Formats: sequence, C-alpha cells, structure tokens
Amino acid sequence: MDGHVNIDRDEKTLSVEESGSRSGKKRRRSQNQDVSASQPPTQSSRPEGESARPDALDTESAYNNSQTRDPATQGVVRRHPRGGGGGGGGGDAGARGESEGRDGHVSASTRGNVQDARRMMQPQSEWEELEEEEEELKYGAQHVIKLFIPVSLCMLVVVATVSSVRFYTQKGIYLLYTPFHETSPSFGDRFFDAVRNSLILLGVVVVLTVLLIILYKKRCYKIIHGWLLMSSLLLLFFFTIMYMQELLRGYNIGMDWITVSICVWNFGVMRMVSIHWHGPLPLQQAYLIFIASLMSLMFIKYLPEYTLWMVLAVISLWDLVAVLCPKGPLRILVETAQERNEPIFPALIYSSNFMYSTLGMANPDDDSRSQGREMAQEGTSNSGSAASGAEGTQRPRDNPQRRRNAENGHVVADDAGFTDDWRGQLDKRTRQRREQVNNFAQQNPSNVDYPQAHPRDLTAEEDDERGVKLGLGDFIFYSVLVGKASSYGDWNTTLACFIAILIGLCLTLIMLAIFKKALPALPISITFGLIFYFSTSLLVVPFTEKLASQQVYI
Amino acid sequence: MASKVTGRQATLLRVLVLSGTFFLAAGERVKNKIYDEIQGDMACFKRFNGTHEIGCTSKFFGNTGVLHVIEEKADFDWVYEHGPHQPYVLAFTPLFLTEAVLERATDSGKVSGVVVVVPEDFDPETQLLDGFSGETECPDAYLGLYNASSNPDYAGYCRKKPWNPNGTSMLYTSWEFPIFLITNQTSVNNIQNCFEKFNKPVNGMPRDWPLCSLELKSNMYGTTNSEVCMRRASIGPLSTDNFCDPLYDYNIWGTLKPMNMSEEIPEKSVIIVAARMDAATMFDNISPGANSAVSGIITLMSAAAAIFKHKEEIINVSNKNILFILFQGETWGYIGSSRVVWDMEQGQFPYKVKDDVKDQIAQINLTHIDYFIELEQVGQPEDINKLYIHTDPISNANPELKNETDNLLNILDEASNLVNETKFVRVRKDVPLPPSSIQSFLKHVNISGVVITDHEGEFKNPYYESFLDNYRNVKYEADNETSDADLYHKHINNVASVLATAIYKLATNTHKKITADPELTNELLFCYMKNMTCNLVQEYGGEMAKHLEPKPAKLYVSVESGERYRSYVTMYLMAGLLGDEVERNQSDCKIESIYNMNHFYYFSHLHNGTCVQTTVRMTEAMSPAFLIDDYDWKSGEYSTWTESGWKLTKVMIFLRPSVLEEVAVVCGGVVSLVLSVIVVHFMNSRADLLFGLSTPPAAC
Amino acid sequence: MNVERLPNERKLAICRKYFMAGFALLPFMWAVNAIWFLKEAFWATPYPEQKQIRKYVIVSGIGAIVWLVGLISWVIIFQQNRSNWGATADYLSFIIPKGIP
Amino acid sequence: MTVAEFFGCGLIAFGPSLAMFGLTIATDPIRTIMLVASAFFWLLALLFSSILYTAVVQLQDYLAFGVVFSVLFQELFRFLWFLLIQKAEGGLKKVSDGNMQIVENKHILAYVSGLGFGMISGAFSLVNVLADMTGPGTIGMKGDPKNFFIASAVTSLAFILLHVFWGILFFNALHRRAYLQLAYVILCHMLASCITLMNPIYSVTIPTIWILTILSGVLAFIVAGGSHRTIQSAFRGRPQVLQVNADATGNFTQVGGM
Repeated sequence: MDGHVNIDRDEKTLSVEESGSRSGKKRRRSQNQDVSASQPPTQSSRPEGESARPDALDTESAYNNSQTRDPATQGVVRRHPRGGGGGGGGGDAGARGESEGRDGHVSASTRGNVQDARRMMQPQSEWEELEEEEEELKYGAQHVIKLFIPVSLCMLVVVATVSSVRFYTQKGIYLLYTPFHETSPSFGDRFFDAVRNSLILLGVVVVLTVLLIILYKKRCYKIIHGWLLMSSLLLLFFFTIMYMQELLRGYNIGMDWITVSICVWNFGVMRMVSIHWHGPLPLQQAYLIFIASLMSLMFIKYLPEYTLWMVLAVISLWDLVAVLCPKGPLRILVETAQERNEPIFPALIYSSNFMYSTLGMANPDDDSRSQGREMAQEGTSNSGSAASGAEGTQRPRDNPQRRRNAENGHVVADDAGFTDDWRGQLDKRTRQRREQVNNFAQQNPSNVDYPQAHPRDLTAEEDDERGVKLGLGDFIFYSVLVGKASSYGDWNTTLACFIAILIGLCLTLIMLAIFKKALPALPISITFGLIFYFSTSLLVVPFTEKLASQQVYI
Repeated sequence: MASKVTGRQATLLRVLVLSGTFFLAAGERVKNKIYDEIQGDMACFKRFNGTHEIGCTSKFFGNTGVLHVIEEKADFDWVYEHGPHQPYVLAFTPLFLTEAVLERATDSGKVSGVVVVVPEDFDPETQLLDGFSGETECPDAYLGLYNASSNPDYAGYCRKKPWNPNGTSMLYTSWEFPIFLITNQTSVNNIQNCFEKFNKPVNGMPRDWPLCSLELKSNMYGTTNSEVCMRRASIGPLSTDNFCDPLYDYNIWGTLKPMNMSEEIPEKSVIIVAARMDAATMFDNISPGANSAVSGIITLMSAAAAIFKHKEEIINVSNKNILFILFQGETWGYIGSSRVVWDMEQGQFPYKVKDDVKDQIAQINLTHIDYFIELEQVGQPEDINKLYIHTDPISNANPELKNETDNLLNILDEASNLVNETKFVRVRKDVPLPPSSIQSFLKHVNISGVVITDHEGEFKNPYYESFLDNYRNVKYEADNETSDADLYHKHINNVASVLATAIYKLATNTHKKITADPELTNELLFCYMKNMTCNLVQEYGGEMAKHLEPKPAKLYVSVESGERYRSYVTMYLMAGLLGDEVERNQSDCKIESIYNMNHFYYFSHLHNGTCVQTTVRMTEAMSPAFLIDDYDWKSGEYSTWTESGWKLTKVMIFLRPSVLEEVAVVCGGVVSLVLSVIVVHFMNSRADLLFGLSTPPAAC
Repeated sequence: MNVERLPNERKLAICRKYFMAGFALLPFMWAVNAIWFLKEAFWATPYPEQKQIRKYVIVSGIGAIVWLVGLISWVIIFQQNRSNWGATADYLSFIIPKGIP
Repeated sequence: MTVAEFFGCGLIAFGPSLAMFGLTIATDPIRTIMLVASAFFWLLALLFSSILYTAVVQLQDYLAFGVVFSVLFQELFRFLWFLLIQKAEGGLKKVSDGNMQIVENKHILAYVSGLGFGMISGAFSLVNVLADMTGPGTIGMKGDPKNFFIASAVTSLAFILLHVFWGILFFNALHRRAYLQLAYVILCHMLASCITLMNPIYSVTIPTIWILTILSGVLAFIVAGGSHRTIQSAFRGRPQVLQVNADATGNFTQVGGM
C-alpha cells in the first residue's frame, strides 16, 4: 500500500547508523555497570544448589570479562583480530566493527552463562555452533515482547473502535471484490458466497502481485511508485477522514471543515515525512500502528460476515504456500531485486528500532553458522515478521528485502517467502562478505585493536541495534481477527483470540529460532485465532456465561 | 416503519436490532439480569414546517429518569414538590395526557421523559369524558381556504365555533422530553410492578436507592424547521444521515371509464368523489383514524364498487366520467389535494405528456371538474341516519355555481330518499366548510362541491387525530369479516348506497336505486379497523400483504423511504373494485408503461390467479413546496411539513444504584490496587530475604 | 530515526527542513520538530550548529503553540455560533451534529 | 452511569494481579511470555472442559458436573505445562539472557504460570460481567442479589490469588515429589470451585473461599522458603538489594519494552 521509494535511502541510513552507533553506548554503559554491579550480591547470596552455583559464578565471570575484557577468555581473544574499525572507517567498517564486537561479546558471555561444563570437552567448531544457536535464541525473548506490544496496541485500537463506533459493525456496503453479499438465509449458500468472495479476493491479490512483477521486470518504476504513492495517499487521507467522521458522528460532535482539513493535512504530511524521510521513531511506530488498524477496520467494515473469516483462512493458506512452495509468486520479484541489487518499494513495516542496516557479521572461519543464521534471519524477514537476528547481520542491500517482504505482507496479503533463492544467495553473500572483511582487515590494520570502551559499548549496543520488524500485513490480519471477534460483544472470545494470536506469534518466532527455516507469520497465529474464535464462541461461551451468571468459578 | 434513514438502511437497521436482541437473548449474559426491554416503537417524534418544529426528542444517548407511576393528580404534586430523585420519568394513562400536565412537567424541570401506558382495562368511554384530540381546535386552518389573508370574513368562524373543541393542540407543540406510548400489556405490567416493588413512596416518604428507572431513547436528527433541516440534509457528500424528509405518499385514484389522450375530455365532465386517506397521532406506528379517515375511505370504496357494477350503463348514456380519489397527507396541510391541484394547473395531472406512448392517459384540468363530492368523517352521526352536507359560502355566492350546488344537493336529497335509510341535512349556507380537501380546489377554482360529514357544527368524534380514534370509538363490533351483527357497517353501507345512487343520477341523469354490498363494506371495515391481514388483503394485497401485521391500518402519511404497504394494498383493493377481469395469464398481465390509460394487476391469490384491467393508479402526493424551487417556506401557501429522521427508538427499564454505593465501590477498587502495589513491590524488592533464597527450593 | 546519532550538520539540515515545512500550514511538524530536537538544542553537549538548531526549535515551538491556541479558539467560536450563523455554518460543517440546532 | 461500578469492581478483581504483572512480570520478557503461554494452557483446559460439557448433553443442567471436570482439566493442563517447562528448560536457559533467576529459582516460574492461570481465569469469569456493568443500570430488578457485582469481583480476586498459590504449591510439589501437597492443591481447587456452586449464599461462600486463599497463601509462602524469620529480616531489610532490583527492573524495561 504505502510505498515511496528513494533509492539513496540506504546510503543515508548507513552513514546515519555509522555515526549514530556511538551515543547509544554512552547511554547504555551506566546500566551495564549497574547490571554487573547488581549481579554479584544477588548471585553470591546464593550458596550451592544443583545448578545454581556454577552458573552464578560463571555468569559473574562472564560479566566481568565482558566488562573488563580480560584477555584470557576466548571471546576477547577472538574479538581482537576481528575487531574491524568500530571507530574510524566508512559506514561498513563502523557497522561491521560493531557486529564483530557484539559477536565477540555474545560468544563470550553466553559461553560463560551456559556452556561452561561442555565447553571444556567440546572442540572449537561445535561450540561455535552452540553459541550460534544460543545467539539466535538469546534476543528472542525481548523481540517477542517488542512485537507483542505493538501488535497488542494495534488490536487495542481496532477493538476499541469497533466496540465504540457503531459504523464499523454496520453492514450494507461491501468491497467491490466481494460481489456475493451472503443475503440468503441458508447457511450453505452464505458459506458458498463466502468461499467465492474470498477466492475472488485472493485472485485480486495474485493479479496485483503479477502486475507488480511485470511492471518491475519492465523497470517501469514510475508507474509502481505512482501506484504505491496513490494508494498510500488514499489510505492516509481518505481513510483518516472517514475514521474521523465516524468517530465524530459516533459521539455526535459537530466539526467544521477548516479544522478537519488542517488536522488531516498535518497528520498525513507528517506521516509521509516521518516514514519516507526522517522522523522520530515513536512517531513512525505510532503511524504504522494507526495505519494498520485503519486498514483492518476497513476490512472489518467492508467484508461480509463469513467472507471475512474465509479470507483470513485463505490468506494465511496463501501465505503458507507462497512461503513454502519453491515457486512462490513473489520469488521472481525478489530475484530481480537481487540481481539489480536495489531496493524496491520501501517499508510498510513496523520496526521496533531504527531502520539501520548494520553490516553482516563476517566470521571468516566458518560458513555454516553464518549461513544458518542468514537463513533463519531471512526466514524471519521473509515471513514478514520479526527478523530476530536480521538487523545485526544484514547487509545494507538486504534492507529492501526486509521492507519489501513486510510490505508484501501488507499489500499482497502477507508476502511470499523466498527462502530458496536465499539459500542460493547465501553462500555467495557470505563469501563476498568474507572477502570484504579480509581485505578490509588488511587495508587498515590500525583497526585491529580498538579502544577499551568498545566491547562493552557494543555489548550494550546491540540491544537496540537489533530492531525487530513485523510486516503490517500481519498487524492488519491479526487485528482484523480480534476486531471481528470483539464486534459480537463477547469479550471472552476476544480475549481468547488475542491470547491465541500472541501464542501463535511466539511459536512462529521460536520455530524460526529452532528450525532456522523460513516461516510465514500468519498461518500459525491465524489458525490458532480461528480455532479459538470458533471453539470459544460455540463451545466455551455458553459454558462460561452459565458459570458467570450463576457465579460459579472454576 | 416510518422515517428511517432509507428503505435499505431501515431494513438493515432492523436486522441490526434483531441481531442485537438475538445476542441479548443468546446465552445468559448478566445484561439480561439488569435490563428489560419495554415496548418502544410508539415514540413521539419530531416534525417540522416552514417555521416551527413539533413533537419530541430525547438526548443523543437517551434520557434516563427514575420511574414514577401517576395514579391520581396528587402524585404529580408529590413528584414536583417532594420527589428527591430527579430527574423523573412519569408514567400515566391517557387520562392525564393533557397539555396542562405536560406543560407543568416541562416547567418543573424535574421530568426527563413521559410514558403513556394504556392498560387493558382502560376504557376511554367512561374515563376520558372530555374527549382527547391532538389536533388544534381548527385543524389545517392555516393552509385551508379560510385563512386570514384570503378570506378574512370567514377566517374567524372557527375561532368562535371550533370544529374540534376537544383539540388540545398537543400534536403541534414541541416538547422538551421524549414521550412514548405503551400498549403492550407485558410492558405495562413490567413498569407497574417495578414501580410497586422499588419506587412507590411508602406513605409519602420516598424510597431509597436503588430505584427503578427508565431509559427513553428517541433521538431526532432534525431541528428548528423544515428549511434548516432540508438544507442540512442536502449539504455535503459526507452527510449520509437524513435530518428530515418531506411527508410523502401517493394519492390513489381511478376513473370509471378510461380516458384516452386521443379523445377530448369535455368541460365539466368529471365528477370527483374524494375522501382522505391519512390520519395522524403524536406517536409513531399507531394512527387508526377510524372515524377521521377510515369511515370516508370505506364509504368511497364500497360506493365505487357499487357504481362500477353499472359502468356500462353510465358509459353508454353519458359522457360524464367519475373520478374516485383518496387524498394522502390531508392532515398535514392538504398535501395530496394541493398537489393534485398544482399538477392540474401545471397541466401534468396525472402525468406530463409523453409523445411515444400509445393509449396514453389524458390530462385532466381544473376546468374538467364537474362536481366534487367529498366524504369526511361519516362514522359517528348523532342519530344513526342523519348526515350533514357542508357547502362553501364563498364560491356559492356566485349564482350559477349556486344553482349547480343546489342541483347537487337536490340529487343527494333524492338519492337519500330513494335509499331511504340515511337523511342528508344541509348545513346553514353561511357556515364555511369544515377541514376538507375541497378547500385546496376552491382556493384555485370555483367548482360546486359538497362535503358530507356526520357533524353539523363541532366534530362528533371526540378523539379526532388521536390514537383513541379506533374501532371502539366508532363502535365497530364485528369480530370477523363475515359477522353481520354490528350496525356500524350497515350505516357505512347505507351512506355508500346513497352516494352511489346520487352519483348514478349525476352521471346519467336518471334515478336508480343502487345498493352497496354490505359484506364487502364489512370486510373492508374489518381490514382497516381491526386487522390488516384479513382475507381481502390476502387476496388483493399480493406481495404487500406479507408485510402487514394483524393490527388496524396505520394511516399516517410517512416519508418517501417510509413504509406504505397500506397505500399499495388500498390501491390494489381499489383496482379490484374498479376493474374488470380479463383473460390474461400472469406473464402478459402487465402494462407497457405507467402512462397507459389502463393498468393491469395480477392477483395470484384471488381465485387462483386473476388479471384485472383498471384505471386505478397512484400519483405522487408530496407538497408542491418541495418541487417549486426557491419556494418561500414562510408563505403559508403549500404544506411544508417534514418529518425528522431517526435511527431507533427504544425504552429500557432497570435499577439505578445510589451514587454513594458507586463511590464506595470505586474506593474499594483503588484501595485494592494501591495496597497490592505496595505489598507486591515490597515482596518483589526483598524477595531474596523474604523467600530466604539461601535455601534452594528443590532441597526443602 | 534517532537524532542523537546524526552528524551535526544533518541534524541542522533536518531541523531546518522541518522548520521550513512548517510554514505550509503544518504546525504539527513544528511541534514534532520542537520536541524532537529539544534535547539536542538545550541539553546536548555544545557544538557549532546547536545555536541555529536552538533557534529553530524555539521558533517552531512557539509557532506550534500559537497554531494550537488559534485552532482551539476557532473551534470554540465555531461551536458557540454555529446555530446563529445559519446556512454559512452548515456549509462550513464537516459533521453537523444531529438534533442540535 | 455505573461506569463507576465497572472501574470499582475491575480494580478490586484485577488490581492485585495488575500490580503483580506490572512489578514482577512486565519487567522481564521471558516471564511475560511464560505468563501468556500459561494463560494459553488454561484456555486449552477450559476449551476441553467445555467440549466435554457440550458433548454430554443430558448433564448440561448440572453445572456441578462441568465444574468438577473443568477443575480436573485445569490441574491436568497445569501438569502438562509443568512438563513442557521441564522440557524447555534448556531453551529457557539460553533465552533467559544473563539473569538466570528464572531458571534457578523454580518458584519464579511457578509463580508466573500460576499468575497466568489466575489472570486468564479471572478474566474469563469476570470480563463479560464487567462489560455489562457499563450501562446505566445495576443488577437486582429481577430478584438477583444487590451485591452481585461486588461478590463476583471479590470471588474472582480470590480465585486469581488462589491460582497463583496453587501454581507455586503444585510446581513445588512436583519438584519434590510431595504428592500430599499435590493432592492438597487439587482438592483445594475442587473445594473452592464446588463451594461457589452455593452462590448466591455469599455469607457462606466468600468466607470459605477466602479462608482457603489465605491458607494456600501461607502454604505457598512457606514452600517458597518464607517464614516469620525471613519476614522479620525482610523488614529489617538491606537497602541496596532493593536498589539493585530497581536497577535490574529499569534495565529490563529498557530491554523488554521497546
């Protein structure tokens, strides 16, 4: 939907990130010290317990060596040669420097945390892999939360609107794509209508995708950009006005055109600026959430009853297919993007963090891990949802994919996955990277060892360096489900759907981390959501209502 | 029901409401333990004219108030003087539904709403001695013939001797609170019981919270006057909600013989027999108008039917034609009749000339009108066989018109002698006409006409234009279509017979006693007065019959998007009565264009499928005021009545807790939160000490 | 986008752009500008561009406030006089409240 | 308007659990996830019990039947959840970046999942009632007890707390193979739920339930290693510990909340 491409964006962000990567450290340092300081008393106040003690001690040491980088531990040793110019150097250098540092620290600390026992007896390569895995999981938790919050917010907006403003639950006008209005009394017919509607909708989606691909192949950027810009403008101004109108009407508040137009104008332009140019992160996020909820409200309003549910199902199936089948329709698109090595339509993607592209962490000595990671991360981003490790390890030109994916997630009803071609590409890229790193290291040996501060800062750094990203497509369909559930005025159902979706999201991320395999974000969540919606409204609600009304508690 | 957003949205809304109620019903939500729906479809709603607004509205989110049932006058005083729990919602029987009461309620400022409950045993006869009519004392005086500007010398007459002495012009007042009429007995009992149980003061002392309360929701969209709200309705592509719509329905009429465009209609050849189709009340969904309208309608219908039996004779011997017409919206400033006159003046009655239609219906002008016989209220004569004939003093000042009128009167007289059941008595010449459609004609053309009523001076109908003007009022006793017992239908039938006879004479200039069919009359009466799902309607109503409820006809002229099944049914009935069966099957039983002189109607339920050829049709009845561009809303020439739009009207009954209780609960909540925050923070911050983490859990 | 990480000249550029854009009836941009760069303008470690940034921040902040006040007062005035202004008010209205004169 | 009632009862019922969530759970991503997950398990339990309830048509009039089985299902799923955690411990260790608390101190996990169970069950039993409170009216017109809402709120509060305590006891029991404790939890749950069948005789039900709550609370406290001695020491308390956790909290919020 939204999409205004500016090609030079990446360079910009790159330089941005490069110089930006300092200040965060200053912020973080203090806290780190606190943490480290805080650990000993709590830990040491704990005598032996089955697993407690070694961990405790080791965490301590781990912390120590991460703060005061005691050269004895592996992490640091390994960090030294790899510490590519955190300070000076071009954007790449800086970025790489960070990721190096981070990696070093990560390995150090994690090993400290967990692997101590095994570490002794395991050969190097193995615990490389283990570390790898750990690192995958390490930031999972935080990222899951970083997704929980916006998703919940988006749902909140939708649910609040749906249950307060009548307009969005009134039927009557429907989308153009859904010609069958489920008017007939018999369930069968309505169901059939729903099926046909949703298939039509899916068809539209597919056609749009194909059109997009053709346009892109033909290099008619103008048209694409025009199209995307138009749609984004429409979404912004038209839907916003509509939303305002219904809100005002819902509470019978009079309002004059002057005020409205000023507000909408400001709102719209500010959004364009903050998303396509520079704007404060919270604002960006707020806008994205708002847009997503507007979109889902539209779906809730303009899709007939059963069609909506059917569409949810179909879309998530489509998502599944598109991601897992070797010839996903979007694949071609992505490949061409790869070949041309350029960003296409930028984000309609929620980022829990600044849209930096730090350089991939090149680890000269083993392919396997970085490859594995790459896959996992691509997988994540492919699925249009969190790229748990992605931020830290993406090359600048990967940004477009991430965005596009998310953006597909939006327009094309959650994007296809292009795992396989990625697999294809991975080796290439890692190779490239390695080369780069190597000759970079050769070029400026001065960077080999860098000031004291860095490792620690970097450790602090990655916490906010590694942004989480979720395609708005996922936001939208999650919210559609929950919003629709709430539109029947039963909060148990809504709650059940909400939990189910969160769990689905959680599982998606966990599976990503574990299987290291591209997974779409919708299917699990939506399936859970649908299952829980229907089961709750059909089976649970009668039971719980009986309980509640008779004040029986279980 | 009347005045929803649009037809489509209206149904949509109904669906919504239904689903809503379904969800209320589904499962046992605590909601159902708190609230009870009370019948809320008979709300007093707002109407507007060029200058004023009338009726009632609630606030946007409804008006709530503590219920207080008024049993005797003293209760009012209690509420106004002692009642501490304001605002109140007063509930009383129509006994107290008087302007004085409502005004006092308004002035007291303690009343947020009124529900008028009609218990089963409520009998207006004995309890409402001094009748009750929402109308003014001089209905439609302003838009009538005798308004101060045109005919000052007769304008004053009604002031002196009001036609409608019971008229408390309540219908034409704007009230600050919603008023609901509640006839559903379960609802009535609900209110009564809830009051007894919770609110009823014990020897003068008010009860304590929680108190039984009502929420009245009937928010009207329009305000100020027709001009304002029509303008607002027209503004902006975004404003989808209708602030108000002009009153709108269709005049239903047919002629004895079809008038083909090709053959010239002679001057003064059309005898118009008219009655008015609509009645009004303060409340939505109820407007029986048993005497105000139905008596006239039925008389006209059965007379028409009777005449039509002699169609051939008449056509053969004379060039006269007879136009039977039911005017819509007469209550609201003669909308129907003034529209017909306007169309005739514009030379577009019934339609503008279309060039490419063959067998096109001819235009009728004012000059074609010969006589004009109008039936107003004919249902309640003092003694059963005496009706009164009113004539217009002004037009009859003109001598040859006077002659014609006298001729007409004589003919009517002879006819009544011939039938010899009902006497027709002429009212004094200098008495102006009572409220009647002919006035719209006389405003523009001098025709000789009479108005037949059951009253000489003031109305015999004590409940003119009120919800009490029902079959009880006119003492129509029949419990089914065929019961021969009651006298009322006989009376109506006699009037019809006299009318028919007179018309026959007028048309053919030969005397012949024509008697209307009493069964038919009775059936018609039964349909309109008691049950709109009667056999006749089932037979003729076609699709429309499905939508009608087993209730008396709702005769309120609604708006364009409103419900008008009764109009269609009436047209079909007229078509059945004024039409000849033709040998056509359903597929070819239809017209090429509505401009044809003949229409075809197919009655699938009438002895398994009948095609009828007739001249009966509908023409739009909307005040010309809305067609004339830049019409001056203030000039009282045409009716400017519009009806406000609204979404749904509903009444809920429930208990209201005391504010003290609520505050206590909130405090409890806050305390619980704060306390727990403190405790949790303490435990959390000192967890290691509190849970002596010195001892690993697994070990203990 | 995190300002703190931008090189100073970019900060200044962005701040100026925001400020300029604000003149296109975009008080919201001014508000954002003011809040966004507030820290930069006043509490950040001094650097040459800071003076200008501060200037822009202050001005746009004031501008935003003025706009806000103006808008609010206009809305109040309009609500007060809607019924008196008759047709004009109706034509000005984006939403005409139902059942209110 | 009884929005007042809505907020009042809402806070009464959920105030404590909100406090717990805000102060102890929200600060740590893993705990939050665990909370949601356990809530999900409770949902599953409820789902199964209501499937059973709907399936056995002829017994639908006897709520007791449904109640008993749903209690059993809940405890079953609590057990399954426990097993799952055991399995996932390795993963947890990895995920629980840096602070090993959650892995070492089994009680935390127990507490979190208990709270998860409690919150969701509380929500399910009260949220619709709360929603219905927001109208202008209050209950009692049709002969229902006037303090229906308060009673509901208080009882669900009790149940939320009970679930927390049960969670702790249950997990601990499994760790220590202390089957008596296990039995206590199940019986206590059964008892509490069955008592509520006596509603609306609040004079009986509410005190009983609260007695049970306090009892379980004390037990849980003891099991978690608390005693009057520890309480005293806690009150004497070492300040810096507090400060430490505060910082930790701050840190987590930095990490967890974006």
